[in-house]
Amino acid sequence: MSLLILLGAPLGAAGLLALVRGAPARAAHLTVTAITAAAAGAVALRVIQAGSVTALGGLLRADGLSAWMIVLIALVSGLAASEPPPSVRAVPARRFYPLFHLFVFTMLLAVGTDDVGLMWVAVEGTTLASVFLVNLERSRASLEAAYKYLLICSVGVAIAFIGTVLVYFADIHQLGDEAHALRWTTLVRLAPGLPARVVELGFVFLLVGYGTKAGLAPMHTWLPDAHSEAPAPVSALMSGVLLSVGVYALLRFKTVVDQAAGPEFTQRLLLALGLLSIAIAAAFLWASTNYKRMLAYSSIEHIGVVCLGLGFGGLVGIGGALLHVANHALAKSVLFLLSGRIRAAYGSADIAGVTGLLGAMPVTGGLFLLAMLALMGLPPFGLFVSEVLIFSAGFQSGHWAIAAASLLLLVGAFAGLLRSAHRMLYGAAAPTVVDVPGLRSAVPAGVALLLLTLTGIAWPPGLAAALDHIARLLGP
Amino acid sequence: MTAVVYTLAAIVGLIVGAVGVSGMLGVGLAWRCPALLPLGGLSLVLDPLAGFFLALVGFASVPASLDGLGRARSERRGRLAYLLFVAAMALVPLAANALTFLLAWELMSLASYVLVVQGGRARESIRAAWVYAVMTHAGLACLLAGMLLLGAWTGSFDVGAWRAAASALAPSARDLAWTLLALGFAVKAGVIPLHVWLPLAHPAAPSHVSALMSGVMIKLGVYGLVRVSLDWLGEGPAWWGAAILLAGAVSAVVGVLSAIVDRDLKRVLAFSSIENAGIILIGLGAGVLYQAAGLPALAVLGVTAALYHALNHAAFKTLLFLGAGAVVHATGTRDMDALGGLIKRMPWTAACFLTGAAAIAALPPLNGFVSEWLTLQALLQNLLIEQPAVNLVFALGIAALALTGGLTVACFVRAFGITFLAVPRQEAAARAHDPATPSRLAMTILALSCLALGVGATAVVPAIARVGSHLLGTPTALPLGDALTLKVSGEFASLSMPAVAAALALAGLGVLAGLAAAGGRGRVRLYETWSCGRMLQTPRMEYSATAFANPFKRVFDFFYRPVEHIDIAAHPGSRLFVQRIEYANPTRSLFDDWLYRPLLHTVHRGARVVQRLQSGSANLYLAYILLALLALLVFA
Amino acid sequence: MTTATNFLAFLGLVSTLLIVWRQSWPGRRQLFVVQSLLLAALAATMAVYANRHELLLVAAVVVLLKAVLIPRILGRLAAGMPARPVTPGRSAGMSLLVAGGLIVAAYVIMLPVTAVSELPTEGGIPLAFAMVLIGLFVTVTGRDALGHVLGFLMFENGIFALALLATYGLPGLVEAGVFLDVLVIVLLMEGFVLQIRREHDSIAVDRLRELRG
Amino acid sequence: MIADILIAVVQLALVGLGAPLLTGIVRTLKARLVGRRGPSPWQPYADLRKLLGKDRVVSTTTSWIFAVTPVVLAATMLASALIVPLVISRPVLGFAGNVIVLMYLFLIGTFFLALAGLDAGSAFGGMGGSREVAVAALAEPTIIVAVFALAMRAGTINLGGVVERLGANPQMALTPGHLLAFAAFFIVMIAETGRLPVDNPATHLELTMIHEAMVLEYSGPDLALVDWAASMKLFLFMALLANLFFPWGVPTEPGLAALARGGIVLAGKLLALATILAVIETQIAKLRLFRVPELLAGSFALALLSVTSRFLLR
Repeated sequence: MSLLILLGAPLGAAGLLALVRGAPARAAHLTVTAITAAAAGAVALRVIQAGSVTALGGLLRADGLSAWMIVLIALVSGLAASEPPPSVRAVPARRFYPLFHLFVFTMLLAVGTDDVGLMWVAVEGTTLASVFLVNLERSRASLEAAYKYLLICSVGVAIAFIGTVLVYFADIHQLGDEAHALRWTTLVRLAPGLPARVVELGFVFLLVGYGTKAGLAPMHTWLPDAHSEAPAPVSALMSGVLLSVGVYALLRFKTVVDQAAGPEFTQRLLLALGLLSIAIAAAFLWASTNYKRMLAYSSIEHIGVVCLGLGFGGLVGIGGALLHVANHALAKSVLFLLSGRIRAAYGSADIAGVTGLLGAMPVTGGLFLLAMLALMGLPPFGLFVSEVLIFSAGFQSGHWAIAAASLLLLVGAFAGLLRSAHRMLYGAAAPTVVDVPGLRSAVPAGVALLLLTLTGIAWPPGLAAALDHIARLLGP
Repeated sequence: MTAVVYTLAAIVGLIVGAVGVSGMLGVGLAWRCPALLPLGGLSLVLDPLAGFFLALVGFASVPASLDGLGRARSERRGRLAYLLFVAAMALVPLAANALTFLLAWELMSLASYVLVVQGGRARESIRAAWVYAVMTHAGLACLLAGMLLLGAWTGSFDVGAWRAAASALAPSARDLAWTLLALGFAVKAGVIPLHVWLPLAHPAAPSHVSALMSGVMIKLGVYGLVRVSLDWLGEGPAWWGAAILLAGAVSAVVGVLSAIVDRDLKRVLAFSSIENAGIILIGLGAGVLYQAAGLPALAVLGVTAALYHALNHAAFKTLLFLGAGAVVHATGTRDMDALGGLIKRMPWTAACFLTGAAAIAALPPLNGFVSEWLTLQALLQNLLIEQPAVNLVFALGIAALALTGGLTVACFVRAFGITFLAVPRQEAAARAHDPATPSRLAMTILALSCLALGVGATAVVPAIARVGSHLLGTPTALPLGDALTLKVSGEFASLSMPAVAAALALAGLGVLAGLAAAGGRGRVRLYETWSCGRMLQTPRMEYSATAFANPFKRVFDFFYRPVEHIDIAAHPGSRLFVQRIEYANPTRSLFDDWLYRPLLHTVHRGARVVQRLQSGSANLYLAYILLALLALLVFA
Repeated sequence: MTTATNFLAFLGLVSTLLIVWRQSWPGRRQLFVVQSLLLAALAATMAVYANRHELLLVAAVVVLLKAVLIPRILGRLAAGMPARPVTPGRSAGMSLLVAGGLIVAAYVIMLPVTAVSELPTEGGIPLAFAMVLIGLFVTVTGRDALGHVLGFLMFENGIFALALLATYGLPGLVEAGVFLDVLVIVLLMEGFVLQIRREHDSIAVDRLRELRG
Repeated sequence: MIADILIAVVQLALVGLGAPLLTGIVRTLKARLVGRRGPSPWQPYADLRKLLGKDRVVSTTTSWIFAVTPVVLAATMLASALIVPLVISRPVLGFAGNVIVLMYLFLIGTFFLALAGLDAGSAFGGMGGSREVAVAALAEPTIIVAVFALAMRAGTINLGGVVERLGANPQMALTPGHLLAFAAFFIVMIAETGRLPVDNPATHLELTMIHEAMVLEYSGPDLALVDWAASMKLFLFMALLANLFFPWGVPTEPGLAALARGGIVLAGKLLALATILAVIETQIAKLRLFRVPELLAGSFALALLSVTSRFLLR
């Protein structure tokens, strides 16, 4: 039931909000976001109690991993909704609200279904729902970004479809025909008997396909454009959770492939792409010119780190990767929201166009600094701990060279990020720049940072057990 | 508010110091909380070595906080970061597993980074903060790799488990772990050539923070080196000790050579911190070498000398930074060539700074001398190891230590003399005044402790030696003479600071009395400086800091590689009439030119090449996907 | 059945190669319609032989969507465009060579699938996959937004053929999602192409290279 | 106890009163060697007496550093006099320190003198201070390495211990390593006490002087103290050289006869060293300032050779 509400609320809202406009729309927007968040909480509670929740005859199913993602999506969408919608000349909020909720719906559907075919449809749906949001400004740049986003992600996700088809092929080949052949639960049950080579082949397609969505290099090329041109709340959602939805999809299949063909195969691929992503992102972060693009590249870097965690494997590696997904979602969404404010105040997304942030916008600048520190993996924020976990898994599993190389690259990325942050934060600002008034605007970001601090120095009770549980779900 | 924070910091310092001293005396504490974090959670253990470094933190942070209190009214930025800094430094020695250690370590770095960044918000302090943060992060990466490797090999992230399992590890594994960890700690300790951040970051921070960074934080790098070389990884091979000793020797000499030519007062102090870290490492290296050679008594001596010098350096470097802070605060400049004559305007600061300078120059009967003497005693007995290669390493250490000692005297004659003596070179220096009472109190405490640590060495050194004995697991305490005399290795060498101090005092009184008796206290005529009959003395005629350093630039020009810029503007009418001459003789950093700049250049070029990937062409992007697909299909 | 499906798949591949070869836009669009019809025929054939009647519905949808609706949208998009590239185009020889290479690659890559498969349709699987790769290749080399769209549609057709041959079609819900997907993508593309033409007076993709680095 | 006080008094008197004589003797010898009659060896006493009777002229620029420096200088030398084995191997404060302490006591003097040079604010003072500390710094490695060489042979670096150990085996003093260390130390002594070829105590040529440039502003009793301290430094250095490297005939037990014997032996050795010094000073011209480091580097090489010869030829 809670699962149905969870999916129904945003879907219904998308329809409803297409009709309503003005102040009621904003109220409805916030209400629906709150309902979604509450439903997410309820789902998570049920999952903790019962292990999994199902609806619609098993078509919708949430287990620990789904619940983790659902809570994350709800959190980040709450954060994004707390930010006032972008007021752009050509596009009224009328377009923004429904698409926003449609976008959230598709992401929730992707992580809340048991059917990998439906999951594919939902992932494709996230592209379609968000591509318009990217082009909300209807400027030349946002048009170009949206075009590339649509083209590249469609191609990529279509490749993932080939992978799905191949897995399905292996599945029905094994099983004969069955109604639930594309159900993940069925796949996992049958996995040990699937033909290894076919499943491996399928995984390559899935990796390239969903990797495109997750922003793994070299399929990441749409990401900096789309993330930087989208309005801040959308960027927050895209960078914060959309990428993780791609990773989620990969994870589901990884479990199947691991059981069919042994874990080395997927681990090798994930490590290769993870390392490549970190390397490429580090090179771009070394000398960024646009801060939203910088944040986007940093997302690539962190998704790379997550992939490393999955590739290193083991309970620690997978648990660390999951935690990293969550930590990154919080830090990155806060940063994108703040960058929206900065862009509004300075009128420029160029790093060179922003100086003296800390002096001119003390609240925004201070939060930006803290969130950047969190993003760079400094304590007391959670990314530090999750990175330590991931690398610990790396050394544990004997992948020294990869762990060492990525550590080195992370130092390079750190240097670049910090230099850019310094350029923005210090110096003298134009007198026209003023901060968003009131401390209330700092509350959502403050809460997110507080959560990050919790995962960084004092884990809430149950977190360790939850991560362990999810990692066991996925592990062999 | 600000005052409250600094008072709180001082109280924290007192508590930390008390806990530390009780730890040195053998009180052991352990606190674990595995529920808080993964990989074993938080784990704190107090043992004598941790106690010593805690005491060090407490000892330096009390006066530094007092100084902060003295400036609470004018300087409010960064007070919370300061509190965090002190607290994190106190956590580092206590941390007993990898994650706790890394957390505390990185919090300490983060807090100090924030303090550096807020020090001036000027361009240079931002740049300094960047270099600092990046170097620290690189160091952290090394530490992380080393600790996680150890964790992987021993199956635990607890240092106790490392200790137990270390001897069973393969030698190459231990060497790798040691190298990584030592590199990470060496960054913090400011070991050449990983020191580049130090002369940038220390001056940029507010002075009470620089005092703690130089006085305590780099010691925590030393702490890590002690742990990793003698404790966590068990007994190491000789090359660890040799590496530490040589690194220390190079750091000491290069540090002081850099200090001696710099015009920025705080940079001079920062470079001198590198030098002193080097001296500490020379002692530590000797200890490790002796331990490897199976001479535990001498090993304890080396470690004791190192720890004692760490303590002493904390005393005088904190003092000097506070003094420099008072100068900078009063004059608004750190350039020594703009200062001068402060001794008459800031008598209190001058007296305290002079004490610190004399102590760091190792003049008896102050503390710096005793620890350098102790270090030398540890080095001089190396013939007991019968390996010419090791002896040669020791000989180099001895020579480096001696050269350093001499150059330090020169360096601090220059620092004190140019800054405080003669007449002000610029207007700002002429209007200077002593700082507020809390700051004066802080400096006085430190100056007195420099004296007390020197004259009272016979009380302090045995206590530190007990820490060393406990660390190395030697059963009996090292015999170190009686309350009056420090005796090293039986009859090898002895030193009685009280006697020397008394003799000096009595001799001084005797000379005065003799003068009075000889009726020599004749009339005093005040007049302007004679200077071989030169007329009209102006500040422009004073010897400048640059000039003072000139002999060293000449002698060590292979190191400094100075360049000369002369800019003469002649009168338009005749070139014989010179209107203005500008002369600069800057030195060039070997490490910037040959290590860091090429490195940055390479990284930059590499990044440029990679950045061409994002060319904007959608077709190309699609091609990447196609190629990635084909490549993965072929290779997988 | 094997003969029929293999033959149809082969024809599909031939149509793909012809699209690669042709330069004129209306011709390529016609070829795309032919290809879509071939796929519909394939689905129908399989529906008959394998006794899978829901595939008839699928065939009907394909005809409606890909042979009628989408070509019409493509026609709207190309309105006002010259039928052939204004500048003399690259020779298609190179492209055809690459396409040939991709066919070989497709056979190699699909080896594990054909190895375990006992389906009567297995002979067509590599051909369908070659259609996929060549479609992707056409997308990669597309010189304007239309080229991208067409390439993507060919690619999509290839995947459809592959799914059909390897698994006799996916469950209805997924299949419906896929069709909806293609339609929405094409519609969105239409919106973008119109907007691009407004902004840039051209739909050549080299205009869309402002975001870089 | 009484013996200790007696020894202390004898040593203090020997250094305090004998130092000017030694300086005078070196001067006289030098004069004789170049064929002049020269002043009487007692001339330094007359100079000191004259200076003590004069007024001080003190620059208004200076601070208390300038005022205390002469006292500090004299005090460090007197304190050193209680440590150096002159007429007996273990003087009163022999336990309190060793060569290293002595060297650093001398450095106190250098430190303050250089500061005093800067204090007056004249270019010469700074120049002298700068050069003096440079020479002192470069001499330091030689000293310590030479001490190391000694310690290797004697097994201790306590002065008394070295003297007794080497005194017991007189032939040890003639091994090549030992002589090398002696040569190194001798060069250091020349540099530290400001003798030719490093510095010329007899001139005030502005651009080359080192020690004299620092004390340029001193006058009257202050100058007397500074000069006295300088001669004490020379005395102590030479006595140290004599008794440390050639500890023949240095008594180990106190007693009037022993002290007298020690005094006579010391006088003989000092005379010999003074002659060597005088010969050197008349034979060698002053080095260019920036070639002094080469000389010191040479002495360092000698000291290092002395050390390595030991553990390589073990």
